[in-house]
Amino acid sequence: MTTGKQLIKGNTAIVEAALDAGCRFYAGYPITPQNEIPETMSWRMPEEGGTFIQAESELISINMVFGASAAGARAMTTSSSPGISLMQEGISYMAGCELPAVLVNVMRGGPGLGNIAPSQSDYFQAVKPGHGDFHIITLAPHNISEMYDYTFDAFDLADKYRIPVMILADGLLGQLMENVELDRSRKPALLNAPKPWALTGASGRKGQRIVSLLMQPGALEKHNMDLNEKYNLIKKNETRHELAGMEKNPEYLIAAFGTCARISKGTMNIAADAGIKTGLFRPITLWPFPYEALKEAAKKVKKVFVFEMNLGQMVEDVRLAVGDDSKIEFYGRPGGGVPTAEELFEFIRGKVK
Amino acid sequence: MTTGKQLIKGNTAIVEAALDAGCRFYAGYPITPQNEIPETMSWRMPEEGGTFIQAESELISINMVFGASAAGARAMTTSSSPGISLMQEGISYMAGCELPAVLVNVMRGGPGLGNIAPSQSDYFQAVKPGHGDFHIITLAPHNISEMYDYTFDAFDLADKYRIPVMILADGLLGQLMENVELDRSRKPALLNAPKPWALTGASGRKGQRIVSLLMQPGALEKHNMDLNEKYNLIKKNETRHELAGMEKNPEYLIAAFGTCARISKGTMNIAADAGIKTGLFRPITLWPFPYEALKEAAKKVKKVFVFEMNLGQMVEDVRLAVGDDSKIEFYGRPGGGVPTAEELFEFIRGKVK
Amino acid sequence: MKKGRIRIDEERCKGCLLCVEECPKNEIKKGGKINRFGYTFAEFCDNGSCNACTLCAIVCPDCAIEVIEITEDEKK
Amino acid sequence: MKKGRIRIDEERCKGCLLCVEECPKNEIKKGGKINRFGYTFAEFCDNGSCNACTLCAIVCPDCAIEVIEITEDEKK
Amino acid sequence: MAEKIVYKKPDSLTDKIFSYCWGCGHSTVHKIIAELIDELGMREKTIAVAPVGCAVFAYDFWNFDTTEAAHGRAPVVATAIKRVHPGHLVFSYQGDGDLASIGMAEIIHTANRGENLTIIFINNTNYGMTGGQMAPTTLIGQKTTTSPAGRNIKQNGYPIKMSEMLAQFESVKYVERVKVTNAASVIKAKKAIKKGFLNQLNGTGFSFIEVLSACPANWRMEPLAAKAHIDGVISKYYPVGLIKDIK
Amino acid sequence: MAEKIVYKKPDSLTDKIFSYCWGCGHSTVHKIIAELIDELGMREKTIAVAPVGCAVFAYDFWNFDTTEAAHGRAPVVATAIKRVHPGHLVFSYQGDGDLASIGMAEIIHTANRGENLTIIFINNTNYGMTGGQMAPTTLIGQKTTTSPAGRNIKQNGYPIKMSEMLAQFESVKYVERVKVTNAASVIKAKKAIKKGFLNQLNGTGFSFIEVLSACPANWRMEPLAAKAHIDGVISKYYPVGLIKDIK
Amino acid sequence: MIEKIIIAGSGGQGVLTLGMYLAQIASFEGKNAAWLPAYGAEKRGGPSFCSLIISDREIFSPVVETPDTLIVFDQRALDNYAGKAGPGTLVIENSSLILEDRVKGANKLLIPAGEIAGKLDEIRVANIVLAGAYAAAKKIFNTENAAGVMKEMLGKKAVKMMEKNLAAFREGFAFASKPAERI
Amino acid sequence: MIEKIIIAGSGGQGVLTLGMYLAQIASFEGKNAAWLPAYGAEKRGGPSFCSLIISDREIFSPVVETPDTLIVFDQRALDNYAGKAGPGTLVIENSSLILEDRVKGANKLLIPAGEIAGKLDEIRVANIVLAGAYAAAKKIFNTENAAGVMKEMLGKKAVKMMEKNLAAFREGFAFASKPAERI
Ligand SMILES: Cc1ncc(C[n+]2csc(CCOP(=O)(O)OP(=O)(O)O)c2C)c(N)n1
Ligand SMILES: Cc1ncc(C[n+]2csc(CCOP(=O)(O)OP(=O)(O)O)c2C)c(N)n1
Ligand code: SF4
Ligand code: SF4
Ligand code: SF4
Ligand code: SF4
Repeated sequence: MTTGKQLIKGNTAIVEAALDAGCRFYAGYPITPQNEIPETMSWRMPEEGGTFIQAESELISINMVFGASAAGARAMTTSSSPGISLMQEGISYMAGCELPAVLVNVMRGGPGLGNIAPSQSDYFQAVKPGHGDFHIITLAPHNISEMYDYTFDAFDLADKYRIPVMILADGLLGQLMENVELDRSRKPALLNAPKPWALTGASGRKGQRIVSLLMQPGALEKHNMDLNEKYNLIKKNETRHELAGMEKNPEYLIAAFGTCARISKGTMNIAADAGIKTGLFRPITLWPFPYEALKEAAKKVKKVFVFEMNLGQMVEDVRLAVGDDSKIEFYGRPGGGVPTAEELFEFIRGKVK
Repeated sequence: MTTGKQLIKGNTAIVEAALDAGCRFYAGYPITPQNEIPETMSWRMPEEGGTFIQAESELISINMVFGASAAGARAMTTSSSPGISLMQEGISYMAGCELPAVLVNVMRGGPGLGNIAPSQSDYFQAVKPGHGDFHIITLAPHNISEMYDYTFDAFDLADKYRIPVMILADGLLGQLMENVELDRSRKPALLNAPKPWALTGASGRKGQRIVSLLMQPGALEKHNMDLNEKYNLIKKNETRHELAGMEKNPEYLIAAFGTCARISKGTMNIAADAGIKTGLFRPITLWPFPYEALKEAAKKVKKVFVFEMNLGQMVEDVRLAVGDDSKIEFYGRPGGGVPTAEELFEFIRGKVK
Repeated sequence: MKKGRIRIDEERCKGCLLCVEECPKNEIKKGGKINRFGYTFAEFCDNGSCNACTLCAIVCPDCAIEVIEITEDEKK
Repeated sequence: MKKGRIRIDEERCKGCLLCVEECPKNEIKKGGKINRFGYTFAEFCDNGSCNACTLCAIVCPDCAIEVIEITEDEKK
Repeated sequence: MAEKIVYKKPDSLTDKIFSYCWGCGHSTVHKIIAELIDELGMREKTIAVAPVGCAVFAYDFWNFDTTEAAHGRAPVVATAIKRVHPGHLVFSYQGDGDLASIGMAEIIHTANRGENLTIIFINNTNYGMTGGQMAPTTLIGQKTTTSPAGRNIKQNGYPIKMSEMLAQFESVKYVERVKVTNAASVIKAKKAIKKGFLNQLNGTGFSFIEVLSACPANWRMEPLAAKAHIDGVISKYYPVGLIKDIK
Repeated sequence: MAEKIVYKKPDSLTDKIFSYCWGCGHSTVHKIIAELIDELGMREKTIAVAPVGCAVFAYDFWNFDTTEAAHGRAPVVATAIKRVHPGHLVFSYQGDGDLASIGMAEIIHTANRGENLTIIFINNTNYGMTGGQMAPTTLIGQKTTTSPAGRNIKQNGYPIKMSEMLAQFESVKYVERVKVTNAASVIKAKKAIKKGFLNQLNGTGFSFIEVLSACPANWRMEPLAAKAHIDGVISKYYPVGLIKDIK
Repeated sequence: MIEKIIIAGSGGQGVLTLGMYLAQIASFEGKNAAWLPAYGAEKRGGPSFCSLIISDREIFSPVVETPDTLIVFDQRALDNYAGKAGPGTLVIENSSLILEDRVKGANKLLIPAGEIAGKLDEIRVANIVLAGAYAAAKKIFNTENAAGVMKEMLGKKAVKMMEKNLAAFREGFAFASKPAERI
Repeated sequence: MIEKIIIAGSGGQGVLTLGMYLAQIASFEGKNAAWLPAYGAEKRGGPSFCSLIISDREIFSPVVETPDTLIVFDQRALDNYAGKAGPGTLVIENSSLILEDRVKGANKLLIPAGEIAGKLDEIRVANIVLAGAYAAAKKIFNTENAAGVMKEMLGKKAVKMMEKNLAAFREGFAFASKPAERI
């Protein structure tokens, strides 16, 4: 081949990233549009000497991941929207028990059974999951390289903070094949870092426990406070975003994540051709949301256009960041509708003239 | 008895309200602190000629409620935090299928198993449930009369808009007994309103269906748009709040819901004694959140104090309403901590001097 | 002996050939034409031996076969 | 015949009396005192018939009984 | 000479062409259910619960009331409907992924409670709709998209025999396994489902009919080969016939 | 004269006093498990999975590694742990609400996969922790806080016999039902659990031990009455003894 | 007026019932009452606890931090809750089950409620003995009402139980009315 | 350059493989490629569809609304996608399975790919016949590369299948190179 590029599907990229990151436990249940992940895992994981289990439900998937993580393994599960809803209790338990793991949601249209088209309508559930005061880190890739890179990084992040990390993708990113050059030479930084909290047998020590139940008066409150400190640390250290086109002092900013962000990049070109300068703010971590960076960027523009494949979810975080609703214009396509770059441009043009 | 007042427990008030509202199907699974609900239902429901089923899990509860509602019955289930997480898929299906029902969350401390103390840490999950673009109406009572009244009203609201309605209570409101005078003479307005969409057998007509799966291109997007119109109508018609103490032109506003709101009323008295005038903004519907009313109220004060029994959830909606973060001061107790009126007052005093 | 014939709905037939295998009289065969879904639908041979036994219709998954019984007005 | 005695942990004992029912020698009885959890704990009678059979300890749910076997140094 | 139509599409089917693959067992079972509803005169008093699986589209084809249920939860949805409308004919129709995998708890508790329901269980030994993944019913050695080397006892255990398992419950009144590979077996299958419906109508209680059903698409077989596979292989592991019948 | 301690608290127990009610079967079973872990010399290579139920506090008492599991999910948590540490002794310990109600799918699929695990199932015919509600194991006619008129077959079905049901699965190697009402039965129970542990250590596979266990608090009985209730009533419906044993 | 009460003991002693009984009397007398139990994980023998606020104004915060009255049924309850007693708190102790008194200060009423109930041949009415003692000590109720409410609460059981309960109340009341007994 | 392609047919015809094949050639030639399948609910016999964008710039939106080239395998595909063809769209139809042509306008290539493949005794290579036709019509690839990529993609199957595939490609290419065949 003349280029080092390889044609790879988003779902496959996630599998390879997990294996490269040292994930050796995968449990998952079929659901469109992410079936290639369990299907590929079913033979790739044994090749790498790890455990693949086709769980009999998403409840079983997430609770197996709980167990594998408690035992010290790097573990992952993947699903799509309805399946992720079924994992909410398990995710809350993992957060309470401070167990690292990587969860992937290849979103489809909802609510209910909905359809299997790409969608971003689980933003809310991703950034505000489960019951109780907790957070998980959520990363939103917008191309196939990032499906690989973010999944790879997610395992280190999870171990570093003992926290579940979610990759929030969608049917388009899962099914899309792009020819990309993956850097597969990286080594996961924390793969061999000790996990003194993990259950490996009480060798030379007292028995230890993984628990989220804290019944002593004040104990749970303290635990929540400790978790909150960790969350603040993550906010400080790990908040990530991409800011594009600001060098041209644009009058307008587009805020979008994932698939909508990549389409918006096309929109920027169209707008530039039409003489409208736009910048793009793309949150990479949806939690922690890059409020500060967006606030700064928004100060420099007249308007912030928020584009989502839903009826307005991230826009709430954008509003919290920007603080001035009159600056914000939202356009969203729910239920599996994927906007075109042209369509988004038309929306912008309608609002700026 | 000299007063018409009766000593009644919050959980029991919910049962009686449901029965008075014509609820004739209840399925529920035990979980503290709401066990009195299924326990009382187990004999009260048969007395009223309805169906009580002790579901074998919360998944079964919610899906039984789905079925009963699809069949045209007024149906309810109740649980506490972890159990509500398990219902997220089912709630999303009900929203997608536009099925009315009443769901009760008697919140406890989280995440995970947490503890069984009162908490408000499921605000996020209540107002942003499940996968997909949808909403449910959420009502937050703050005393035992309201445990009755809001539950009673919830059934009509649910039928009126074909939407699940959640009562968001907590362990304190569930376990508390107060002597209250319940107005049990009310008749549920829509109990006998026809439900032409319900499955009752295709008598004299074609078969009809209850579905959330819409695979035809554009069909789900249209469905989402239709749902959104309904949501806008609900926002317009049903947004409810209580505003107290504004007649004295207070300098400060407290924003709190449920248990925290009732405690805040004590704080208002203490503050008044100390010469600090405060008002109280209490959202009754958490979704739809009374943004406009809060915005107006906030304009009249120097600061808005947000009190929650969590680490800051409703405060995001308060910030969206108020639009000026410098005005907002948040104090929260997570993990089952219940603040005292004095404690909240100390916080206020610390911020205003 | 009864006489009969069948009508195969060309749109519904998916050409699975279960009816062909079922028919005791070999009265059905794989056809030569495709329908708008791309299926090569089955054809009734009409060799006169069909006795309206309905076995083909019973086995047809797609409800593509209607069976008609033909009765002579006067018995001989 | 073996000789023995038992030690009942007054804090652990909840007074369920399973040991009393179990002891073949009637060497355990319901006590008269309560512990700090409010339980009326069991008492060893010490009538000299205990043979360290351990049945009481085996049945005790709360691990409140320790059984001690007493061996005479020289056998007679 | 007079012509009489002796076999035609039943009224309880809509005109919509089945969206299932050629030779798919779902089509056959949909058809016989519709015929039975016609024959029993119950079209106006039937409420069906569709699964998540290929048959999620059942409501496109049946001309009686039908609801969706979340994946695996059809039996409890049906339970609630039946308790609300005890005089109606209520049944759930579920695939093996839906019923035997994610829906295991629901079917067992429903059976154990002895709900007066009829359950139609379509066993095609894989997950049809999502592309042929392994199911709890997948045969030993069977290659699927998630068992590319064949189902392996050590990793995945033995194929679950739902009928035999449910028949153990005292509250379960009738269990039969049938297939729909030729006209004779279709007639038997129809008889079994009819019995399941009648049991419900006369209050006998919980009935369970398992249908061995072809999935030519995911088995990567032509329909006739798929039929032969059921007759020759699948029904060896899952023998057809009456398993339990209590009055 | 020499004194020798012939029975004492095992090392695998912490010093914490059991928080269970007087005469509660959990205490007894916790104790014999700890004794066995001592006897097998496995304290440093054991990982236990506690349920949600009264025994959620097991980790306060066992001095070996223990994790919580969400209500009913202990068997799949244990499965993952065992797959990650195949050389360790891994068991789940679950009540009847946990295992037979909300956790039905998990126990069945784990059993059917034939995971090399030991499951200890504490059957006290009700939900202890939440205040004595009806469980799938509640006896016919038994009054509980959610069956105030007694469990009724028509509404709730028959009490589920988990042991008999699981023994049907080919991958299940050993099933025994025991009780812990007197010293003799405690000794038998201990032997059964030991066999379950040894089966795992020598790779035989899935073992399931059901323990009939007293819940004096919710039965509203004194411990001696509760013991008699097991011997006289409960073990009539749930007979103790070996149910399945395959090498 | 506002009266905040904490009642603590163990399961089976009638701790919650005592709280509810006092709440019912208050309600009958036209006051507001807010009763809140602790619902622990342990059952019989485990700790049992409730709090009660009686007031003629609206009760906002139903949680009692510093009680006006603390009623303890046994040693463990005393161990756990003695710390809640402030300088103004009246502590009523069921001395029958107290091994070691921990409360310093003057405002204390020790009453052998268990023994008194035992003498009535009904150990279960010890809680009502304490109710009587409370009524005498705090004088916020009309004792006539206490009897009426008791009958109402007993419902069908009144036929069998009313007499013993009434006697228990009276004994408690009488005991607490003797000034000498208060330390 | 940017080239947007829609390929439609039915399951089993090699629709997705054709798209991937063209994407691989583009990638080999240093271009960017974005391939996207439709993943419907129906399997064999059901509709099959993919889109492909080839560009020497970054591809932002992988969804093709108006294709530069539309390749249809059968009548149903034509029925469903004819509407997507704009005035500038080249429509390549497998005339072997077309009953009724619906496309108006000049830019159209009808090729009996099924029959050509049939003559090669391997009906499964009809998709490669269409690939050849596409290559000839659009001339964005070097045909040498097409052969190299084909070998790579076939992998172990190349031994058995390379020849037939190559022949199919050539036949398609040759057919489409004859100007007369284009309508
Ligand atoms: C909660 C959830 N998990 C997974 C899916 C994806 N899904 C749809 S159908 C199906 C399996 C269907 O298989 P089966 O029940 O055997 O029916 P068949 O399609 O073979 O008739 C799955 C896993 C889903 N829709 N919801
Ligand atoms: C998802 C969820 N549902 C319900 C509960 C409440 N809950 C805690 S323990 C329990 C039942 C315990 O009963 P069992 O398993 O029989 O154990 P026991 O307490 O009798 O030992 C329940 C329902 C919970 N914690 N989580
Ligand atoms: S059985 Fe039906 S679908 Fe199959 S070939 Fe015959 S007519 Fe066509
Ligand atoms: S060891 Fe045996 S004899 Fe001694 S007290 Fe215990 S049961 Fe009785
Ligand atoms: S995939 Fe299988 S089960 Fe689904 S319609 Fe096709 S043949 Fe039938
Ligand atoms: S409630 Fe029952 S199971 Fe729980 S500790 Fe008490 S006796 Fe044991």
